[in-house]
Amino acid sequence: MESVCSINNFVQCLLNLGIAPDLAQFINILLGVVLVAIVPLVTVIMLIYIERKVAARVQDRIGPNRVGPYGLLQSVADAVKLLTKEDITPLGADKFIYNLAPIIAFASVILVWAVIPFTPLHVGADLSIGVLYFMAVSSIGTVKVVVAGWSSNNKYALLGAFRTIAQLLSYEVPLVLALLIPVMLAGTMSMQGITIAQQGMWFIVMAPVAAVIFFIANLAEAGRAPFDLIEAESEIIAGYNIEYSGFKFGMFMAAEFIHAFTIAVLAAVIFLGGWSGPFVHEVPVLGFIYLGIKTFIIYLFSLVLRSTVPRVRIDQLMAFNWKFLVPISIINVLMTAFLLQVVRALGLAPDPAQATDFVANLPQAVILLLGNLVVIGIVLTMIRNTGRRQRLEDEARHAAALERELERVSAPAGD
Amino acid sequence: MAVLNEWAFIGVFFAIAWVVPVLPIVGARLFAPRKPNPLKQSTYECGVETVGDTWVQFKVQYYIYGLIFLVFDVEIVLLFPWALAYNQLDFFGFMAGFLFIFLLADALIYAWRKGALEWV
Amino acid sequence: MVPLWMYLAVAAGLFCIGAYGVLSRRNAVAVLMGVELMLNAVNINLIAFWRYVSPLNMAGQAFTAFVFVVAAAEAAVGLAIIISVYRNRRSVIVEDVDLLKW
Amino acid sequence: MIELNVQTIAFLIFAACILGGALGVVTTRNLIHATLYLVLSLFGAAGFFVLLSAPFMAAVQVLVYIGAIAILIVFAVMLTRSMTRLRDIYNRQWVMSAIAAGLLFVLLMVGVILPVWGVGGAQAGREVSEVVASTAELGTALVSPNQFVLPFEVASLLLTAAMIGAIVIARDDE
Repeated sequence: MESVCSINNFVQCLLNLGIAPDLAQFINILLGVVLVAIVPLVTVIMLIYIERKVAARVQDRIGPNRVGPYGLLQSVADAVKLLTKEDITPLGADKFIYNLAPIIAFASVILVWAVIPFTPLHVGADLSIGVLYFMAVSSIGTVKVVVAGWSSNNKYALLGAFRTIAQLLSYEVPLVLALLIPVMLAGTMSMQGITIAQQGMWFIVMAPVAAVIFFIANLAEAGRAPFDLIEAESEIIAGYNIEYSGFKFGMFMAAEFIHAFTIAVLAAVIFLGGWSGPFVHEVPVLGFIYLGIKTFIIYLFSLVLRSTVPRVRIDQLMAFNWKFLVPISIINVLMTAFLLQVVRALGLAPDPAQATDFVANLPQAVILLLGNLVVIGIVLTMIRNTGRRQRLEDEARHAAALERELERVSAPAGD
Repeated sequence: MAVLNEWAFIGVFFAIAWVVPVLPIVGARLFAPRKPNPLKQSTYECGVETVGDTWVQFKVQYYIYGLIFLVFDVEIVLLFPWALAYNQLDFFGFMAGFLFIFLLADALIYAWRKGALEWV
Repeated sequence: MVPLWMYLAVAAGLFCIGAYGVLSRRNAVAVLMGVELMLNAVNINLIAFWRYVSPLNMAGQAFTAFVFVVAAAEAAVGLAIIISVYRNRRSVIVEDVDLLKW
Repeated sequence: MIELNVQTIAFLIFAACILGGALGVVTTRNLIHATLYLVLSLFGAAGFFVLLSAPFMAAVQVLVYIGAIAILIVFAVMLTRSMTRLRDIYNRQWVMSAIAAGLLFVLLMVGVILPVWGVGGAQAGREVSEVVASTAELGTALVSPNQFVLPFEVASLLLTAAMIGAIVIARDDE
């Protein structure tokens, strides 16, 4: 047993080989980093293929099918193409900063993976502030936009950068507010801790509103459709990365794809129980598979969303965030906090000893779910009423315009 | 010490995360052709030379959004320790958080009524 | 662990560089950046003392949190004033803003 | 004198970030570059907070300073863009300021820090506790009536007031 070297006893294994403890520790960390970093790097190659296939199917096309069997090697061909493209730096660009931007873009996305728990045993770094770490790292993403937009020396790049920043900043507010609720329920900010707290009951049952807000705000943060104004080709050409070409542009693209996948993984970890599933404690590797399945379901959902929902306008985007998502998130936080107090006062809160038990969590979950359903009901009613009013106004305006037009046309005939 | 080990992991990850994107960008220099000429390197603005300064004047609305965001960000970040300790808080703790969020909502309502949230 | 005085030395250096920036720069935005540097030096001091002197008392961390709040408020209002001044006088050079001077 | 381990190396790297970034902020002509130097400096401070076992503060530092305040400064620089290429970035009293700042540093180091906390100083031999309060305890302290609940609410009020004031000042309507 001891002679077998695996990830779990790697340090011990190195020590047996006679390597100094510090060096063994360092090699262990390095290996862990490489393993964790490989996951998104490998998946991104698959993701580009999957994304194109799914988008094609939704649009009644076939999608990539020439390179390799079923077009599976399409992404490799893309990468080779990007690698051999000329890398143009515009005159007047701020060279150092210009080259820094794609690197920041990529690093800020991939760094999130350090705190993702893959199985009950395997997590890169189980930070005590995991959730905030994710927020902090993704807020570095705004810096890349500033840097790219400013250093390109291009009006469109700068305008696109400003729009992008406005979008990224705005949607961070509901995102953080939505993250408060899992933290409140789990009593910890560590990603592993949040996953363990969901052993009994997934947080999507207890906090569906927060889950939906989290997902929507994350879509906007990643610049995915319907929030892809960041690269609205028809309006601002390509946004902040317009002047980038060759593999630097490829880095922006790869970062975007990985970001889309990262938000799926985060939603799976924070709201869908991460690695939890049957027999996961006996066979930890199963956790990786469960997490993968959950992630891909969310990812596919975002792909279908991308192909079906039209892009929103910038003023609609801002209004949707500040006048819809933020108020709902605030109400949601207050309601959850209040209901948790009620649950505690009624003595229905699960005993910490039975936190992983489904039945023990049931009363609390039912109360929270009811609260969430009430919020959803009120919100939907408000949307319906507002929509109806707006439609009536529009119709009245149209009718009035039509009448004026008819009068104008018929008046000369009467003379 | 164990906690700092986790951070050592983040530190190494940080270094790797910067190296990984640099490699293909530098590697591309080996394969990619490099034939720069002034026309190619001009900025991509509908084929016309850039007129005037690149730094066009911006709407102050961008700043207003940034400002509201900053205030919200700081407030919510202060709420995280509160949410973290929520299981140990009594009703007073809830009320303290409620008042805090209420003041935050106040600011939002003010900005809304003032029209600071309108894009145009 | 690294001795406390080294943290304090870095914080003192940061504070003095920030003070130099505040006193010598002409652009009001740059002056504000200097103020941010000084506030950061204060934060480093607070956290360093908290860690080395009373790590079980929350006062150090709570103070830092309030410094963050004040820094945010200062940046928001300060930059708004700079923008307003620029709109009215087409300048953000601190010497040009001298209406109250005689 | 000081053993060279991982922590010390990390300390030196972060200290270089902080001081180098700060020098960049006060000496760079281009204000966007200065803002990026500011980001570097703030990032180094976040690293210090991690080394000092206050990871929550490190996250707040990155989130608030780099993610929000630095971006806001960029906005302000862009909005006042004609001011970014000044011929003189320093005013007339810059020599005096440099002397004053240098003297202040010497005074702080020789007068306060080294005699009290330096090697052989009055407070140098203090035991450093290995146990550190957690972020959850900060949460309890912030809303506990015996500790910081009043400053906590006042902080919220201050931010609300700051936001209202800034909106009124910055908007160019009416």
